[in-house]
Formats: sequence, structure tokens, C-alpha cells
Amino acid sequence: MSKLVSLQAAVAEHVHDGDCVYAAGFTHLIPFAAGHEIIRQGRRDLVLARATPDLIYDQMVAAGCARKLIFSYTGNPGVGSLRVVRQHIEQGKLEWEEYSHFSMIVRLAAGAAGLPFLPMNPTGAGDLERVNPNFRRLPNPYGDGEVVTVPALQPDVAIIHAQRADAAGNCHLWGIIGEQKEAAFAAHRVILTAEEIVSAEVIRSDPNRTLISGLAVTAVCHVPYCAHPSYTQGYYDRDNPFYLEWDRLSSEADTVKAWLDEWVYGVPDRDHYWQKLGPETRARLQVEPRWSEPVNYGKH
Amino acid sequence: MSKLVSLQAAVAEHVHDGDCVYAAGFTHLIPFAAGHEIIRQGRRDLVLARATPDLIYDQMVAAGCARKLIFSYTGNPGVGSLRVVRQHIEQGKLEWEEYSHFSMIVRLAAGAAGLPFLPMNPTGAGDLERVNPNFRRLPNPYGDGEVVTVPALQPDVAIIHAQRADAAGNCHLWGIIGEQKEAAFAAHRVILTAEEIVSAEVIRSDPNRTLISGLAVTAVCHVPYCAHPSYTQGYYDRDNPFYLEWDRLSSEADTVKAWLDEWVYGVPDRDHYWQKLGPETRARLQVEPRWSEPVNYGKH
Amino acid sequence: MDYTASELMTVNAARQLRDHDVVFVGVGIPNLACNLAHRTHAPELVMIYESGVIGAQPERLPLSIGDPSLVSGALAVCSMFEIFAYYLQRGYVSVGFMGGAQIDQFGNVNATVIGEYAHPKVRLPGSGGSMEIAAFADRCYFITPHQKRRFPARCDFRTSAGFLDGRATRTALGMRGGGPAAVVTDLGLMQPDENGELTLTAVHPGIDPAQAQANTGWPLKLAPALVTTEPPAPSELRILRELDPAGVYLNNAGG
Amino acid sequence: MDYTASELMTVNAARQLRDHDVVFVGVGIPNLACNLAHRTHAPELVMIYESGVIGAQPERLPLSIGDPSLVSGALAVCSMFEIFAYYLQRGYVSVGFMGGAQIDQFGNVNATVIGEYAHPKVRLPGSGGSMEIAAFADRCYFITPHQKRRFPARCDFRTSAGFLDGRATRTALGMRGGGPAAVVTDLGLMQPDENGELTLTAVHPGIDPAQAQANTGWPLKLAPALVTTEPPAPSELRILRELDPAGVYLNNAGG
Repeated sequence: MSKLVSLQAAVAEHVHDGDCVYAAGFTHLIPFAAGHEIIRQGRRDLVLARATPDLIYDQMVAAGCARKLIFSYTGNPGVGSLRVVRQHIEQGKLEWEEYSHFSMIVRLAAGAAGLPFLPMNPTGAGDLERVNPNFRRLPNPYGDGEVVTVPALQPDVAIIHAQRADAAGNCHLWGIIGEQKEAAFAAHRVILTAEEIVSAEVIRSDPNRTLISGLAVTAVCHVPYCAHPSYTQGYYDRDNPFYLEWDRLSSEADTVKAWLDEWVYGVPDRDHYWQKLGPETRARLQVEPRWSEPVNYGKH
Repeated sequence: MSKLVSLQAAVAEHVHDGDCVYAAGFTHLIPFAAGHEIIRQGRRDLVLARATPDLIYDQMVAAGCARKLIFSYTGNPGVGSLRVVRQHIEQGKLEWEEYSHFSMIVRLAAGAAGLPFLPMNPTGAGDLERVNPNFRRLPNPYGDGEVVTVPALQPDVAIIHAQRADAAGNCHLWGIIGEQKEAAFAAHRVILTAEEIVSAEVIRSDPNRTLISGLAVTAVCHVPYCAHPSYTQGYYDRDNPFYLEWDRLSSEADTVKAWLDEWVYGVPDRDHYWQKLGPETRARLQVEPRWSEPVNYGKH
Repeated sequence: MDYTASELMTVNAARQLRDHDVVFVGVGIPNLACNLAHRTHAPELVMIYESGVIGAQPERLPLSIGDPSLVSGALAVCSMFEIFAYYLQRGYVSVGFMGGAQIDQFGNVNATVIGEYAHPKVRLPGSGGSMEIAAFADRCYFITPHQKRRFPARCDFRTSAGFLDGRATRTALGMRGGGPAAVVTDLGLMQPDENGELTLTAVHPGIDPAQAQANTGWPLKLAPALVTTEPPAPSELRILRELDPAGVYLNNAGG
Repeated sequence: MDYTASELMTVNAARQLRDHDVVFVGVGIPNLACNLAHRTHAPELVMIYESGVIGAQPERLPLSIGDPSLVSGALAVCSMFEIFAYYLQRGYVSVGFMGGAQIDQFGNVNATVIGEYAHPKVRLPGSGGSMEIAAFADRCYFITPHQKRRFPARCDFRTSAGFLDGRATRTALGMRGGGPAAVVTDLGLMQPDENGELTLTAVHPGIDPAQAQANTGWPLKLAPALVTTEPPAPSELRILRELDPAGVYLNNAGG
């Protein structure tokens, strides 16, 4: 059954004011195009959850989409701080709820498994447990000691970008797979964007490569270059100069506004954004192919 | 660092009398060759853990290797009952500890994660909880209801068969992946057998395909056809006639003994076993190739 | 057109399935029933297996739920942990097919032991996936010949939960699954009433309800609106026999 | 041969690593230190990343721990859940490199806030992986310039555990990891004494211990056997500059 729709339609139907949104991807496959579409459609009061808010949430916070942030590391990867998020928190303009990477992802794993919570071993660092009441303790029923628990996180909507998917949402996703699977199964609705829409036969040629099956996917959108300025393994590289440029321009509210006006509000969709980047940038981000050795499934 | 040794040497060094052994694989990739080597080396008092004991544990129980069985489904897949195991239990000659598939695998997942236990949602079927004290209950710290817990299972040694691995134990394993990853990370020692030993470059061409990295592997053994009479996806088919034959011959102790004498004690290793099967059986188990579509990792 | 008891049960099981159902399927009769439904009224039906296979397209009749023919050409293969945690427990499975030696008055199943657990008269294979399937799938079905020994008033051992001691006792535990939906036998259909008790709701053509009552271990109630099932259509039988040309599953007593 | 403060720290950090160490490595200086050790005395050293990459062989200098060059040619890539649960928490990680704005007398780290948590003067990035790395890795190392503001007697916020209020207080909690092993600065090395307190155990050539004491926020004890480190060898510097020819990390103050 085809779930193919435009990204505009998917965001309009499945992302609502006040929703908890999880735009997945650790550095890799960050669905910037979806973040920009949410900004263009003027969503408000969102609870933005991501282990690493990255530039995508810095931009959504700057555009006024967010009421609250749930995170475990709010930095500009390899560059420094996320200035907009940091400033909004320091000025008391943004609620936040904070975890370590592990406890953040364990919340998604609990949500994906349909469990109320999952345990972790104690770390001895008491301060985060002290300031976040979602951390609890349970005794080990089988011996000494305790475990630390965190509650399931089941976002209203997860947004996942993949290299290739069929129209039903069965997707092949490779390279850094971060927390995508846990986010997709934890969420109530899943918007899947893909660099390529392929026939089911391509997916069926390698079923072990399917990270998320269509059973967990609500809408499928064909969005080439969705992840820029982050990257898609094998398709295009990370635009590191932009991460550095954002560090500069995000220090002033008016330069941020000017950037949003030009690159988000000023373009209708990702195709126009990609064209607007210009031939030099597009050429700079190209990567030479490096193919995997195929495997034999056999005609059993 | 190469961990390549013969299967004889790996069993001699890493499988000891009284050990808890987990020979992994749900129907697929069952390491029969390792089970037969353990029989030949005369191990005793083993605690044999497997979700589905299958013929491999029926044979090891018949050979007197086992003190206890930990399982969740003791049947001959697609055929019927496991006669030897069933008889030993009915006659009080074998201890057993019983789970459902899910609770059995959750025990491994807890062991793999280094946790004392993991929770599941209650199923309402109280009798297994009643007869197995390893099932416990914990309150949900975040709301109503309880969870059912099982303790971590960390076998002394796990035995995993894969299609291909490098000499350090980084392995590509595809088709039904059952509980292999959880068993490998849960166990204190891991014996990895493989149909093919390949260069690290083959593994590095597709790092997302690596189910278990060499960090978790103790010994690597090159054992083609290790899984017969079960199968290796893409390499050879399941020998279903043998599963039916075992159902017949396992009804009598002396036919079982005769089979062990001829096919286990009577052969020095898997190569001789495979040759002994004869050209017709070997031809019957061949499969035509069906290759996966490669993926592009890019020269980033 | 003549048909075997297995064919009769398989056709009636297939008719229980709905389009877009996600079925946690075993081999044999349930597998044939799913494939029949898929080729007739449920083209969007999805078959998943406890072995971790999703969307299988086997080129031959699979002989076990771990058959390699289920993997080649499937949409996805995941670990057993994921199939049970992320699909079944999470709530993506609409239908489960249950086996078991005993099914009682409230649809509870025994697949573990006949006799005392610690000293079993007969040691059965055990739960496998059934304990969680019975708890977490939206609807559960049983396909089994109608024999008194298979339908005791109460199971020796409860391997998986039906309605326990009555629908209210299951509801009180709050499992996400809806419990037993129907038992398909060679005599007819048993379905739970408002109290969760299995009652006879349909008989197959030419079957006397008394025959079903005589072969059930509890006083089997007849549903007020007891119906007679449609006989298997030639088209249904033709597809079934294409699926199992050797009659591996269709030419025996089934179950 | 001249060298920068970053080169001096990187060389001394590399010397802390042992062959066969499995290192949970960040980008920048720690990544360079690992690669230097790998090319000199630790050929079997394995680098893993919180992004889930194991055994990376990057063809360029990675700019983040999620850099695609870490993936192409790696031995394995797994999910973040697996890298933290099956590798770190399970106990496969021997070495972790820690960052952080503040490191206190007992090696506790603050990477969260300066000032009050609810109303921070400075909001820092937060834990990331460090809370669990500090708890579960066998040994932890820090590389940071020796400045008083970075070494307070007590952190404003304990993002990750060193020896807490003394070695006994960490031991009592029974975490599997051994805690801080050394802090490598541009002046020398600080290592925990039997009580878990960071003391000066080595100075770099030409450094007066008093200079380290003056730049530390607690009364810094000098180890009885205070040594002077070997200056970076030309071979070490040559390899380092091959790894970072543009001096992205080596030509600044580091940390």
C-alpha cells in the first residue's frame, strides 16, 4: 500500500501544534527539510526531543516553534555551542528536560518496546538524577544494588530520513544508525523521508538491511538532499563550512532572522533550497562511490 | 589480531565440564559441528541453554553431556516433539528451567547489556511465573500496574555460526538472526564458527552488516557446513529429511546410540562428516544464488 | 467438490482474517489460511513470523517458521528480541494463531504439560511465542479438530491466557490484546460470549450441534444465532491445493 | 624540535594508552592521541565512537564523532543503544576520554552548567556520553590546559563521577569503571592518589611545579616521586603533523 505524499502534506497532516516531535539522526541523516517545512507551516508550542538538538532545533527554536526541549547534548557537533538554544535557556525563554545520551535513548527503547520504563546501571553522578525527577530508582530483585530507571518516551511524531525506501515505507538505512529505529517504533506517527524511492524488489533483495519496516511508517516522502547541511552516507557529504557559518551568524538575532527569511521562508521546498545552494556547494558535497560487497540470500 | 584456531582446540580450551553453554540460532545457523565436537570431547554436567533446543541438544542430551536444560520451546521444528529431551524430563533424568521465547531472549538481552534484569509487560498466564521463581514482579514507578522481570543470563560460553568472518571475529551474518547478537554479548566467552574466513576488507566494505564485532569474540573457527542438518542462508538448505529421520530413530535408545557412534564418534571432524553424507545429499542441499543489491558507503 | 477436514478448517480460518491484518503466523494450516486470505479477500494482509521475518514471499511451502524460503524476498528480517518487543509487545500485531494440546472453556491454552508440572505425564513443547501472542495480539484464533481431550473444562496448565476465569478477569489485568476471537474446528466455530466462554456459533454443512457438544469437555452452549458455514468454494479449494500440492498439511487431520 | 602546547598534551596523552586498549574516543585531540598511539606503541588499539562506529579507518581527519569518514571502511557500525548498552555498560570499553568545563579535586566533571541549574549563568552542552563513560570505562583521561577556572575544588554540577568525595565513596557505589586515571595538561600530569585526590605526578620539561599549583583551584599536592616527562620525540611530532597537517587541532590551545 503506497503511503507516498509530499513533505508539505505529511507535515500538514501529522505534525500539530503542541506535539512532541522527534527528528532523529545522530549527526547523520538529520531531516532538515522537514524541520524547515514545520517552520514554514508555523507550528507552535512543540516539544522538541533529540539526543543532539543540532542546528535543526537551533533553527526551529529561533523560528519560535518550540515550547520545550528534551535533549542529552546541546552542542554544535565539532564546532562548539548551540547559541540560540543556549541563549533561550539562559534567558528563561525555553523549558528543557535533560538526560545523558544513554538515558535519552533508553527512554526511546522503552517506548519502542511498549514498556512503561527501562533500567540502567547507576553512574554515581547524582546531580542529573537530582534535577530531573524522571530518573527513579528500583531495587534489584535478584541481588544487591539498585537500578536507575527512566520512563518511556513515545513522541507524537518521529521524522526519519533514509537512503532508500519503497512506497510502503520499508527502508534501507546505513552508515550511522543512531537512534532511528528506536525513535520510529516509539513514536505514534512516523514520517519517513528518503533520498530515493525504490521498488519493493530492491528492499526484498536484502531484508536484513531493512532498519524500519513499513508497518511502523505513517507517511513516505521523496526528499532528495533532505539532510543538508548534515549528510547522507554515500550520497552527499556534511557541509562543515555551513556548521561554522551558523556558529557565526547565530550569535545575532537579526542575522538568524535574515537567514530564516532567505533559506526557509524564502524557498517553497527542498528542491529550490538545493538549487539555491549553487553549483559550487553542490559540487563540494559530492562523494565518490564506495560499494558494499553483496551477500547471497539463495533461492531457497 | 587473529583468533583463528581449530574447532577442536576452541572447544578444548573454552568449553568446560559444568559450563552453561548457549549454542545460538533460531532454526538457522545452528552450530551442530560444535555440538558434535563437545560430545566427542566428552563434556559432562553442562547446562544447555537455547530458546529452541532443537536436534543439537537432543543429541547432546542423548550423549550424556547435559545436567540441565534452559529453554522456551522444546520441539522438533516443523516435525513434532524432541523425543530424547522429552523422555529424559518425563523420566526425571534431566533438570529443566522454562521460559517463553520472549522472556528467554530478554534474559540474554539483560546479560548483553550488563544489567541484573529486564522487565516485560504481564501476560496474564500465571502458571509459568508460578513454577519458575526467576520470574518476579516490580511496580511501575511511573504509574499503574506492574512489570514482570527475568534475571540476566550470561552463559559461560556462546557458540555462534556466521556466513563470513575475518580472523579477528568481525562477522557478517544474515537471514534469520534470532538471538545471536544477544547471546554473544551476554556470554563470557564466544566461539565463532564461519562458513568462510574473509579478509577484513570484505567486512569493512559493509560495516552495518557486522552483527557481532571481534571485540566480543574469543575464538574464530573455519567450519564449512557447520550448521547441517540446519541451514546457512545462501550457502546450503535445511536437510528436512534428516529432521524427519531423527524423529523416527530418536524413539529408541539403541538407534540413537548407533547414530551417535556412526555420525559423531565415528568421524574426526565436520569435513569428514560432510564427505560421509555423500554426493546425493550434498547436491540436494545446494541452493542457487540470489544476491543482494549493494549499497554505496561513499569515499567520504 | 470434496474436501478434507483440514481443507474445511483452513478455508473457515482464512475467512476470519481481514484485509490489512498483521498476522503472527505459524507454519502448516495457519500459514495456508493466511495465504488463502491474501489471495482472496485480504490482499494487504501482512504475514510476520516469530523468527523475525516480515512480509515473506516464499517460493515453496515453508516447512518451519524458520524456513529459509521465508527470508529470501521478504521485506524485512529483524532479531527475535525486536519482533517480540518492537512489534508484538508494542502493539503492531493484529492477529495471532495459537496451537496447544488443550483449549479450555475460556480459551486458555495448555502447551506445557499433561499432569503435574514437576512430574509431567506428558511433557509438551512449551510456550514458544504463545504466552506473549495470546496477551498482546488484538485477536487470537485456534484451528484444531473437535475432540473432547483437546477441549477440557479447565487446562492442566495455563501456558497462555484466554479469558482466564471469565472476560472480566482478563480485562482487570489490562493486557493490550483482545484475547481469543474464534476456535475453528472440523465441526464448526466456537466463539467467546460476553462472559468470554466459548460457545458454538456455527456448524459446518451437515453437522449436528449435538456432535460438537458431545466432543467438548464443558457444557457447550449454542449461540442464539447459530449459523451454518458456507461450504468451501471451488476457487478456495483450488488455491489451497496450489499452495500445498503434495497435501503435506491438507491431507491429514490438521491441528 | 619546537612543539605547541596541544602537541605536548597530545603526545603525553598518547603515552597513557596501552596496546589492546578499546578506547571510547572523541574528536580532536583525543582522536589524534589515539591515532598516534596506534601508529607507535599500540598497534592493536581499537577506537570506538558513541555514534556506534567500531574500528574506524578514516581517510581524512574526522571533524565530528559522527563524521562519515569514520563509517566508510569501519569494522562495524551499531546503534547508539548497542554501543552504550552492549559495549560500554557491558564492560568492553577500557578507556574513555572526557571533556568538560570543570574538573575538581577528585576528578568529578561538570559539563552541564555554571551557576545554578534552574537559572544557569552559563548553559554548557551537557552530558552526552560522559555520564556513562565515567562510570563504566576501566580508565578515564582528561586533556585540558592548566587553568585555575578549569580546576575548581568542587564542581558547580557533577555531570559525571570521578572519585566523588574520595575513592572510598566511589568504591562504595560499585560502578564497574575504575574512574579517572590521569589529567594531561600543558604543565604536566595530575593523577589520583590512594584517596582519589588529583595530585601532580609529573611536570613537562622546564615547568616549575609551583606554576601548576598556582593554576589549580585546590591545594595541589606534589607526588613524592614527581617526575619530568620526556619531551615529544621528533618521530611523535612528525606522525601528529601527518594526522593534522592543517593544524586544525594542534595549532591552538587545545582542550
